[in-house]
Amino acid sequence: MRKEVPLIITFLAGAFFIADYFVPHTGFSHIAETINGWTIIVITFAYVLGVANVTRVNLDYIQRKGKDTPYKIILLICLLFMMTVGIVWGIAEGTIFDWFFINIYVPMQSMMFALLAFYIASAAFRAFRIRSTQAALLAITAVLVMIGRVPIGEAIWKDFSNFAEWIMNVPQLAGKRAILIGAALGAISTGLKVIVGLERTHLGAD
Amino acid sequence: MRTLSKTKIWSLVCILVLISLGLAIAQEPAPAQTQSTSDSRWFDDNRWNVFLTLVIIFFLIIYFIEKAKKGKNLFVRRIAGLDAIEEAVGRATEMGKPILYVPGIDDMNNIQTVASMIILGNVARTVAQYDTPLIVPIRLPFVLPVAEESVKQGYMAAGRPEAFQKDNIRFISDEQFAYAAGINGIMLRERPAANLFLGSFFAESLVLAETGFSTGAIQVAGTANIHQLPFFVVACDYTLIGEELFAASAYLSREPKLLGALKGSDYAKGIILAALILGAILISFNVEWFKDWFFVE
Amino acid sequence: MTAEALGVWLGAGFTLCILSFLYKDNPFYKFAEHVFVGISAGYGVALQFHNVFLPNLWRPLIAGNLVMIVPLILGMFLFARFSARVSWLSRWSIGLLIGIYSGIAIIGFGSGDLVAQIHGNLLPLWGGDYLTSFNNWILCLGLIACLVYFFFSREHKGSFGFVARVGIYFLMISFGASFGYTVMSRMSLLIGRFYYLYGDWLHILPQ
Amino acid sequence: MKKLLEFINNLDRRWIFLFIGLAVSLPLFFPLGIDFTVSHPVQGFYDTIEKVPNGSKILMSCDYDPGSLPELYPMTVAALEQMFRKDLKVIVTCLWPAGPPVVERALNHMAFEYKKEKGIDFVNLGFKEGREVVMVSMGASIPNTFPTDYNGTPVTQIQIMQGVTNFKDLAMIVNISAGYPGTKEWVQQVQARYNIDLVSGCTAVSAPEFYPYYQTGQLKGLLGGMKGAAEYEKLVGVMGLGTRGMDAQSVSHLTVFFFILIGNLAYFVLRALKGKEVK
Repeated sequence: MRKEVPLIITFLAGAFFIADYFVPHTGFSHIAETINGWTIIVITFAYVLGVANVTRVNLDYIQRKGKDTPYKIILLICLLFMMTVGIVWGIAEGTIFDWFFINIYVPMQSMMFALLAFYIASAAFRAFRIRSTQAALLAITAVLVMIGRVPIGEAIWKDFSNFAEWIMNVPQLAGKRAILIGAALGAISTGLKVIVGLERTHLGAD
Repeated sequence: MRTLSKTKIWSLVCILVLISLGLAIAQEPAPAQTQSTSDSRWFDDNRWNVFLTLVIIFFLIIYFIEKAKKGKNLFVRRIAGLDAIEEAVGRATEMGKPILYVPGIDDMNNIQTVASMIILGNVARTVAQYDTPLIVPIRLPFVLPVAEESVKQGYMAAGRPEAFQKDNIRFISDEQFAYAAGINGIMLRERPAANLFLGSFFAESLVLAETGFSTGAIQVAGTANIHQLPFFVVACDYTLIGEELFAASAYLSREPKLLGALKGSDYAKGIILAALILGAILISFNVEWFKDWFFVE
Repeated sequence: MTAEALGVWLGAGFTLCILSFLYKDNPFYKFAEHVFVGISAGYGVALQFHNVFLPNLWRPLIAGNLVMIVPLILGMFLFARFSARVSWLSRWSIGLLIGIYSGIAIIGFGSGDLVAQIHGNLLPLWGGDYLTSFNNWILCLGLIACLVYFFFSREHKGSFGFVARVGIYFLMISFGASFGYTVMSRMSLLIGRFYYLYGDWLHILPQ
Repeated sequence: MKKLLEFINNLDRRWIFLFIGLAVSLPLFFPLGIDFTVSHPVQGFYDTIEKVPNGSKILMSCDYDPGSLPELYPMTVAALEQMFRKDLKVIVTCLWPAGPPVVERALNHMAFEYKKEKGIDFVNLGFKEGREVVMVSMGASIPNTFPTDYNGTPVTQIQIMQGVTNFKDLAMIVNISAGYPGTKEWVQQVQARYNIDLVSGCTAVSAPEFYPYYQTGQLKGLLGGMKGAAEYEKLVGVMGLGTRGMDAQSVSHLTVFFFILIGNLAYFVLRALKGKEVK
C-alpha cells in the first residue's frame, strides 16, 4: 500500500497530463488547470523543505562541533536574518531585504560565476591538447567561433562573422540537432518508465 | 500487522478524499475563469503527428523491456569507452597507484548518477583483484550509501570482500566548488594514475579535468550534460558522449528496463533515420504532404 | 556615507573575498561562501512566502476556496520525511510531482523537439540556389551520421562504422562551437564584475 | 629552449589568472572601439518585436539570476527600450527565484526615462515556483497563475492585466533565459502548444543549443550572449553595457586563443624532444 498509492498517483498524473495535450475539451482543461495550481504550491513546499534540510544539516554539524562550526553559525544567522526581514518588512524595492539582496547576493553570485572565466583560460592553456583528429576539429571550430563572434574577427577579415554564423547554422547545427533528438528519445523513455512504474528510484528505497 | 492495516485504512481514506475533491472541481469550473469559448472536442485533429510518434515510441520501449525481462538476448555493441575505462584501471594497477572515481555532483534522482553507480560497481570488481585503492569522493549524502554498496558488491563479486575499504568512499562537501577543490586536493596529494569522471557534471568539470591532466593521469569521462562535454573531450583520453553513458550501464548490468529502453530508442532512431531520408527525397521532388505531416501546431 | 555607497563597499568587499579563491582556498572565501548560502536560502523562503504562498494559497484559502486545502495537505506531506514513522506519506506528494513533470516532459520533448526538429530537417536537396542546396546536404548527412553514431544495436564496422565516424566529426564541430561560446559567456561575466569593481566601486573608468 | 618550454608547460596557473585579469581589464580603460555587423538571428529578434502593432501587450519572461547579469541585463534593458518606444504594454514574469528584484530595477529605470506608468504600461508579476508547470498553467489562465504582482497588488486591480486571460491575448513572448527553466521549455511547452511568436535572448553557453530552434522557426530571433546584446543595442540605437564590453571580449578571446596555441606548441615540441632523447 505504501508503495502502490504513490505509483498510482504518478501514473494518473502523468497519463492525465499527456492526455491534456491531445484533448481540447473544456472540462478536461479545467481539471488540468486546477492541478497545475496545486503543483505550484506543493513544489513551493518542496523548496522550503530543502531549506529546512540545510538548517538541519548545519545544526547537526554545529552540535558535533566540527572545525567549520563558526562558519555554519554565520550561515544560519544569515538565513534567519534574511528570512525574517523579508517576511516581516516585505520584499519591494527599497526595503532592507532588497538592499541585502542587491549588495550581497548579486555581487557574490556574479563573482562566483565569473571565476569560471579564469578557469576556462587556464584549462585552455594547460589541458586543451590536440591529440587526435577529433580534438583538432573541436579546436579549430572553437577558435573560429571564438574569434569570428567578436568584433576583432571582423577587423581581421570582414566576412569572419558571416563565416562563424555559417558554422553555427550548418555543421554545428547538425550535431546539436542529433543530440536534441537523442535527448528527446531519452527523456520520453525515462518519462514513460516513471509513469508506468518501472522506474522508482525517486520514491526512495524501502 | 495491525499497524499495516491502519496505514491501509488511512491511505484509502486519503485517496477517497482526493478523488472526491477532484470530482467536485471537475464539475465546477475554476472561479476566475473568463474563458468565453468552450470546447467539446475530445481530440485535437492537428495533433495526430505527435500522438502517433509517441505511441510508436511507447510501444517500442515497452515491447523491448518485456522482451528483455523474458530473458531474450538483446544485442548491444560493446561501448568503446568501457575498454578505455578498463585500460585506465589496468595501467593504474600496474603502477600500484590509486584510482579516482568521481560520480558527478547530482543526487540519486538523476538517472546519470544511477548509471554511474552501475559502472562504479564494475570498476570495483576489476580493481578488487589487485591491491590498489579505489577512491570515490561524494558530494551529496544520499549518494554515499549507494556508492558504498556498489563498491562493496563489486569486491564481493570478485571474491575479495575483505579488501573493501570504507574510508575510500569519502564525503567531501555539498558545496559545488568546495567539492571540486577537495577532489583537486586528492589528485595533487595522492596522485591517482587513473581518473574516471562519470555522471552528471556542471561547471566544475573544467576544473577537475584540468587538474587531472596536469598530474598526468589517464582520464576517462562521460556525461549526458552536453554543455560540459567540450571540456572533457579536450582534457581526457576518452569521453563517453551523452547516451553512451546510459548504453554503457545497460551493457554492463543487462538490466531489462535499461536494456529495453536502449533498444526501444534504437529502433525509434531507425524509424527517424528512414523518415529523414525519405522526407528529404520527397521534398526534393516537390512532394509536400510528408513534410507537412510533421508540422507541429 | 549613504546607504547606497555603503552597499557598494560591502558588495565590493565580498566580491574580493570570492576573488581570493583564485589564489587558494582561504578563510575569507569560506566566510563569504557561507554568508552567500545563508542569504540565498533566506531570500528564497521570504520570496516564496510573498510571491507564492500568500497569493496562490493563503488568500484564496481565507477567501473561502476550501479546495486549496488539498495542496496544503500535499505540501505538508513532504515534511513527513523528517519522521521515520510517517515518511511514506511524503511519497504521495513526490509521486504527484514526478508524475506531472514526466507527463509534461514527454509532451514537450515529443512535440517541441522530436517532431518539430524532424520537420525542420526535411529540406530540398536540389532545386534551390547552390549554397542552400549545399547547406541542406550537410544538414541532412550530418544529422544522419550523428544518429548512426548513437545507434547501439550494431557494431561500428565497415560502411556503418565509416558513417558513425563522420558522425563523431560533426559532434566534435558541435562541441567546438559550444566551447567557443562558453568562453564568450565566461569572459562576459568577468567583464561585468570588473565594471562593477572599477566603475561602481572605485569610479576610475573613463566615461 | 627546452627549459623555457618546460617552464611554460608547468606554469603555475595563477600566472594565467593574472594574464586573463589584465586582458579583460585593460580594454575597459583603453577602449579600441572596433565596429561590428549585426547577424541574422539578432535582426530576427529586433524585427519580430518591431512588427508587433503599437500598443499591443507582450509577455517578457526574465528567467535568470545575478549569475548571468552581464550577458542578460543589457538585453533586458535594450528590449524594454525598443518596446517602450513602440508603446507596447509589457507584462514581466520570472521563473528563476533571484530574478524579480533585478528586473524590477530595470523596469523602474526605463519607466522613468520613458515616463511610463506602473500598472498601465508595464507590470512585474514576480516569481512563481514550478518551472514548466507555471508555463502550462499560464496557458490556461495567467491571472490564476499570478494572482498578484511582485509587490502584492491583486491583478484584478491592475489596468494592464484587464482582458488578459492566457497567451491568446498576447502579441508575442520575449524570453530572456539563463538556463533551466528557460528558452528550451518555452519552446517545448508554449510555442509548440499555442503557436505564439517567441524570441529569445540567452547566455552564450546555451545559444548553440538553440540554433536548431531558430532554423525551424520555433524561435523567431535569438540573441546569444554579450555579443548578441551588443548587436541588438546597435539596432535599437543605444550604447549599453553590451557594446562597451565588446573590446574586452575581443581581447580576452584572443588571449584564450594564444593560450591554446602556446600550450600546444610547448606540449608537442617537448614531446618531440623527449622522443629524440629516448632514441
